[in-house]
Amino acid sequence: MTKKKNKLLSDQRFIVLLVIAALIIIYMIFSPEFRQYSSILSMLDFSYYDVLMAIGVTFPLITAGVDLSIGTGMVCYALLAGSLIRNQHVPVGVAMLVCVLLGCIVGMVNGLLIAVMNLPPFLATLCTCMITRGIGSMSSAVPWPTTQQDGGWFHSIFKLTFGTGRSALKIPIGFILVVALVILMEFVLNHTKFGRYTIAIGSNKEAVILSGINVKFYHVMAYVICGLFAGLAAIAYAAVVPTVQPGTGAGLELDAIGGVFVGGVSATGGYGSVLGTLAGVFVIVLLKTGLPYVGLQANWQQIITGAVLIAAVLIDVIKRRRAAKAQ
Amino acid sequence: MKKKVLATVLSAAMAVSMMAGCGQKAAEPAAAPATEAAAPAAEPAPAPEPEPAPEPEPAATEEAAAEPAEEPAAAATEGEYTAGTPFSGITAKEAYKFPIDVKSFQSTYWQAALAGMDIAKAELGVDYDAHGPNSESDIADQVNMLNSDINSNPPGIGLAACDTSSVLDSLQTCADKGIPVVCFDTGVADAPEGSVVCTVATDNAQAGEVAADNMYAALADVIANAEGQVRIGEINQDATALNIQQRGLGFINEMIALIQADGKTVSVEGNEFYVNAAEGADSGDTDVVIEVQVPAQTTVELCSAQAQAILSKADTIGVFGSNQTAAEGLLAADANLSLLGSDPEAGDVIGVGFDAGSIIKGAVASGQMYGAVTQSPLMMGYYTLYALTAAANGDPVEDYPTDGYWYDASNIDDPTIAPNLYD
Amino acid sequence: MGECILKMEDIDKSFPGVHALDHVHFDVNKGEVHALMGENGAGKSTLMKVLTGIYTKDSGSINFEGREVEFHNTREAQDAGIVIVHQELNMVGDLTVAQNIFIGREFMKGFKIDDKKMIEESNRLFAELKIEIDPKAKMKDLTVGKQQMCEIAKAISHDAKLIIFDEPSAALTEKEIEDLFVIIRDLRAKNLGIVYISHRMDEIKVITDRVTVMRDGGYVGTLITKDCTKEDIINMMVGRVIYEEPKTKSQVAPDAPVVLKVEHLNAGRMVKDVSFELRKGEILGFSGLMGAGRTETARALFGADPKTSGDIYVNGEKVTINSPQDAVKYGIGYLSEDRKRYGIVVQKSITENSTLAALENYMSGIFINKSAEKKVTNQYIKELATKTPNADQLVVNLSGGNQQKVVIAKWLVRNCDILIFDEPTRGIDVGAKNEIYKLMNRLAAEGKSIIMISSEMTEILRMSDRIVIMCEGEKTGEIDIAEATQELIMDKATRNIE
Amino acid sequence: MQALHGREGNVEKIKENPIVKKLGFNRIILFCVLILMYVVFSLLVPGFAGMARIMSVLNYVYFLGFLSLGVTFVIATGGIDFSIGPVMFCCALISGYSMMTLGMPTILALILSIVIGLLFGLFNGYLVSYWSVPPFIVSMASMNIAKGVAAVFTKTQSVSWPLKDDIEHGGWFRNLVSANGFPVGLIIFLAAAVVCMILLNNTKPGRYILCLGSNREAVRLSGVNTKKWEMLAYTICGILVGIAAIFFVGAYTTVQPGYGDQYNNEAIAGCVMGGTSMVGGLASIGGTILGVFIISLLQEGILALGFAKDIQLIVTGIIVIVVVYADVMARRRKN
Repeated sequence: MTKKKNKLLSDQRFIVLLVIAALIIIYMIFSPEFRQYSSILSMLDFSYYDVLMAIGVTFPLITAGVDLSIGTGMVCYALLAGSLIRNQHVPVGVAMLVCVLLGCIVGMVNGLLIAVMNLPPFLATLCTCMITRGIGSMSSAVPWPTTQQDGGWFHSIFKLTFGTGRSALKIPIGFILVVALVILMEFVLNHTKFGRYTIAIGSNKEAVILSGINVKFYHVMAYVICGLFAGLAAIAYAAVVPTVQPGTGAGLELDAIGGVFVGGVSATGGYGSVLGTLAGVFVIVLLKTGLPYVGLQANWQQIITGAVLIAAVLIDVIKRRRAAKAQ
Repeated sequence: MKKKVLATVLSAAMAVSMMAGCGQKAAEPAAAPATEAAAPAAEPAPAPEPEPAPEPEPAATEEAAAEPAEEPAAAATEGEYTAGTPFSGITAKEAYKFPIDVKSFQSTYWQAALAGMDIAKAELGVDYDAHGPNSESDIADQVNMLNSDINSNPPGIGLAACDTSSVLDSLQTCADKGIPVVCFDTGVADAPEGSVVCTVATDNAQAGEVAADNMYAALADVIANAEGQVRIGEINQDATALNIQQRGLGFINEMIALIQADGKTVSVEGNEFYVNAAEGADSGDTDVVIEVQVPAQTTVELCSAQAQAILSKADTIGVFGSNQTAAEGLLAADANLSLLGSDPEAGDVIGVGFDAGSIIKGAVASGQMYGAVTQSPLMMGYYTLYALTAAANGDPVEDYPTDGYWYDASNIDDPTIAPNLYD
Repeated sequence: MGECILKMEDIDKSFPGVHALDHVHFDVNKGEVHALMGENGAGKSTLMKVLTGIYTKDSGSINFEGREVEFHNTREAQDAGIVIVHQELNMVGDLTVAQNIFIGREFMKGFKIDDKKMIEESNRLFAELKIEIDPKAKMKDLTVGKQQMCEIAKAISHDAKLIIFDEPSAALTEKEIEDLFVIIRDLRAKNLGIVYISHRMDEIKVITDRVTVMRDGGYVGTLITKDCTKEDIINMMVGRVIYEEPKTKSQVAPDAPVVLKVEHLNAGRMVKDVSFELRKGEILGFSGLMGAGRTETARALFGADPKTSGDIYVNGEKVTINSPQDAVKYGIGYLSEDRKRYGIVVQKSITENSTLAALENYMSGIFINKSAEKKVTNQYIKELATKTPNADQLVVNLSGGNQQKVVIAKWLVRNCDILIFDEPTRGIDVGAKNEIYKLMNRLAAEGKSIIMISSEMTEILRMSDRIVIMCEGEKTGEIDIAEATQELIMDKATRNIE
Repeated sequence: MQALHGREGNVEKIKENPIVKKLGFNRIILFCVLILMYVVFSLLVPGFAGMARIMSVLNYVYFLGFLSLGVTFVIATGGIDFSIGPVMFCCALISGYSMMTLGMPTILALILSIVIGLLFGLFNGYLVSYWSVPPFIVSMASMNIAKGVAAVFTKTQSVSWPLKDDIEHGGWFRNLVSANGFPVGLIIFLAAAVVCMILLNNTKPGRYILCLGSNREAVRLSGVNTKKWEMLAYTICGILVGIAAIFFVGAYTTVQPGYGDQYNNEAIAGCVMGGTSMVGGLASIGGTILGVFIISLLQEGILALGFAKDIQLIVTGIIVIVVVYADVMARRRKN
């Protein structure tokens, strides 16, 4: 039992939870506004796409790879699907499918480049990042339907609204949805072949090949899943951002990837947890959306985010060093 | 590909504006915000039904939109716009083709400007080729584009500069080569002699003042009767672009003047640039605080985070979003708070936006946003092409300021306003 | 003896620069344990890798259970019923024992992997093997010996018809080996075919039915075990290669000064209170099982890994060695067992590798004096008889033996007096092996002092002046070559293990 | 690249030619591609061959070239630096602000820019080498920090550096880029490239940096202080980024806080295109220069053809994939 306790304390996920709690408490003390329900709601609104991207990118990161194309990809899918809605009057449901499909395709391309053609993950996804950014920029700014418009129903995937105006009851079911997805993917990671091989590829790819597993397939799948979640993130992004602007999206992947690392995925692959990712991303989101409440100018957010990122990884490094010394 | 998409959007934009112009069934401005929100009367639908538009051809089908969509639109308005301006009676001596450098295609604002150019293009029989960097912050990319245009020795160049200093060298080259440049949207103050022949732009400071005047009109009583301190917010997408600076400061300074004229004290806090640049603010514990926030990057989500922080403060009575991105950020922030409205007495926060786009238009029509100031991108584009043609002809041209219009639920469908409210 | 289950004929395989398999024949019957023997680099592992689809053969035929087969990956081989217990451990460290054993053929409950059943099965397997391993432990937390047992458990858990044991005993204690033999006999009784690769002559005599000997990538012959003697086998293995005469007594002068003294060295859990001395001109053999802590001792001594405590004296003076830099400063050079990872910079030329440790001696001002560099490299290419067209050749294109020579050249260029050879002939073909031995003897004769870590008993007995034996991180013995026998060394190497 | 897979034998023969070997086969191909691109653009766009176009290509080459040179050192060690673009902006912003607003003399401002680059290089290098923090994460963090620090320092103001005629504010520095139409910047850039080339190929740091990219452990076990040299690679990168900042403002005048990431990709692409391998150990300054020229020419050519930046991004992305794949295949054949 005591062993379990020690394990809990040294688990990065637990530390991250403490950090989240500390951040929330600090915000609540220094900003009465943050205590409002609506602030929490807004924070959640803007967290969904980050969380979804992060869930996805957890898989490539566990394989000791990376996917830099999720940010620009997400915006690209939202733009392309959005212009379908605007210009071809495609139903929103179909547009959402298009997002997911595009995500899967780009993920597949990444996976093939990396697993089959053996390109370094950084370069391969750097290229697809440029390409998706370019394709996204070809479209023009598109607003997806607003809540009141035809097809605005898709907003209720993330937030149920009863009534109108100030007294309206708003339920952030997106959070429940995201948590459900996190639990699902945690299950997938730990209890399905795909998840197990993802970890194994990150830990010792050679051994997996020798075990007679179709490594390429599972390696590609890790990127496809990542792309799929980037596609889902595109829907969440379109739901909160009034107008999706072309040329944006670069840098959003870093929030997600940063969150995954803060959540305790080993930077050398082989270990990770989706629950940790969820917690890690929330640290980033809290820094991004919360710091304005305590009156810090926006620029400080970036500095603090940078510092937190390094701190999180240093914890991992120091822990590994200690373990290495003990061996 | 791009052109096709663009043309489709443009024609959709035109169709919607026509539609809005025809169907005069705006919601009553005095109605309560709640009911207004429910009534989608003036809702700018995504151009699903092009029939009501006074166009001989359905513009929304792709084939039609791709090629000649501009012509019918132009036909409907021929001659109307140039009347009474220095541009009346201009015709092109040759079929010129002008490169147009816009700041980016990020917001629909620029598409409205191009729509204006399309009208002028059809009237004049000239052509243009627009390009812009991926984002308004890609200064170097725009300079490269401008240089590339200069190198093709065009009869004239239309320029909306992302940054006014970085284009100066290129403008000098224009002056040396004798290529006339027409600046639109943003003037270049210290342009070298002989390069910029005229500027077609909104007076941004004045536009900011218009916003302040209208917001103050709504808030005067609240401020006068306030028991404690009240707060007016301003969200600027950056503190770097000249037009945003002018607009933001125009608003702040006018607001300070108005509040002080009524015998109240006012101070400015937040972003250092705006705090330092504001004129005549009081210090210490004042009756009114103007809080200016600038996000770390010009994205809607970060604007929204800043807006939320301001909106959720209990003493906030009004917020101004100084361009399309900032205004949309403000609306996104209000999605959960539902604080914005048009009845300050009832505790509504007065939200004022800038520019248009379907999101802001929808919010103004529903009363969620009290009103907004729109420039006239359509006219701007239209006159830019006329000015360029005149300059290419060798005719004299002069600066032409376009107006900033105040619009709210009551006049959103007004025929003089509506054409400038792009989607 | 049963019918033939596997027949490999005329198997030929070349790698760039190496003729790894030269028309090799090999066959296994059902219910037979067939030993595959040969020196390091004789081609045993390559042959097995060809069989299991890791390498594709250039020519020849493989007949398994009466059918002509060609496997493209281990999965196909597994499905056909051939499994291999690898010499290098192929375990996924971040997964648990049970997950490793059943990787690639997990029990499923719908989409869910049935971890519970996998743990139960693992426990059953371990019970069968009479070993105690927690199936829920992470693989990387186990000792090497236990990891090896998991490999074996994994192989047995397949419904195999032919099992290949590639030097399974290298990391096992005597007791574990006995258990293993019980298991192997069991399998034999079940009419399976078993290939047993090992260096240990006495094991071969105990467990196998037939022996096939390979040499230099070629087939030498097959013998019935019970009809032949150890010497027969050794003669076949050694063949034309005339090895350095085994040492019968130490070549070191009795008054040779101590150049290196290590006292109470502790590092991590693999090095516990190790003390020893090294004399000038001596070759000090380090023997022990895999995972006995010999490499770890060397690395800690060299400063490559952090140490917890211990004193090191070089030429009688106490020195602080916290990094390889310090060690090199005091004239210690380390030649790793894993040359590709720790020894050579593969994508660089021989010249660049040779001067890597002593670059400061080949500078003129701030620039590298490339002609001086080339001169010294060529000198050592000649001296060590490195086979290469020129000094600009990339090291990646050299054979194992020549790569080893480049690493030796690196330390000689640096003028190191103490050299630590960790498995100096691993992955080196037989011909080159003797050259390395000669070289080591020459270096010792010239006054260099050498620590030689080796798992090959013959190598230890052939080369060492004195032998240090380690077990479980502790030094368990020190014997002069004159008294050393294989049995004595083995006894000490397993002393700590009950 | 297709020809490479074709008549294998002939290609091998060409590769063995001593002159070709000296220059590097891939570099010769890149050079041919560059010339070919220039010819094609000249044919497609009337007047493309003029001096004005070349000057505009050069403007882009300067800062991108310095960035690429810098990141070449980092990639040679097997690392990566995603902070170069934002750090470049940070250098230009802080030094520019010091000059324009705080009245620092221009020469000091230029030095300050390099010093800031150096500091970021040290910071990145220290964390990567001494703390073994993965380079990717370090650069992610320092990218945020660079943006934040620059914005705090300049009070989120963009900074415009003085124009040539602005003698009073030290517009003379523009002569470093181009003086009376003469491309001084090209001379400086090529000089810097030669220095880098010598540094990488003929000095101890260069040798160690390359070796450590190929096999860090082997180098460490050879008694080399790998940490020091790895940190040095990042520091060199930082210095070059500081210089890149000067050439950026020299050509484009204005920098804004909060941006600069867009140049990371192009700089890394230029470097990789030139044959510097991400797996480390292989780096070619000559290749990097060619890569940068190709990207810059591509950008100008695509603009001249009337397409926008987006096409350039897509084409660059595809080219890099092809080049890297060719590299991977070549390596695999060798092994």
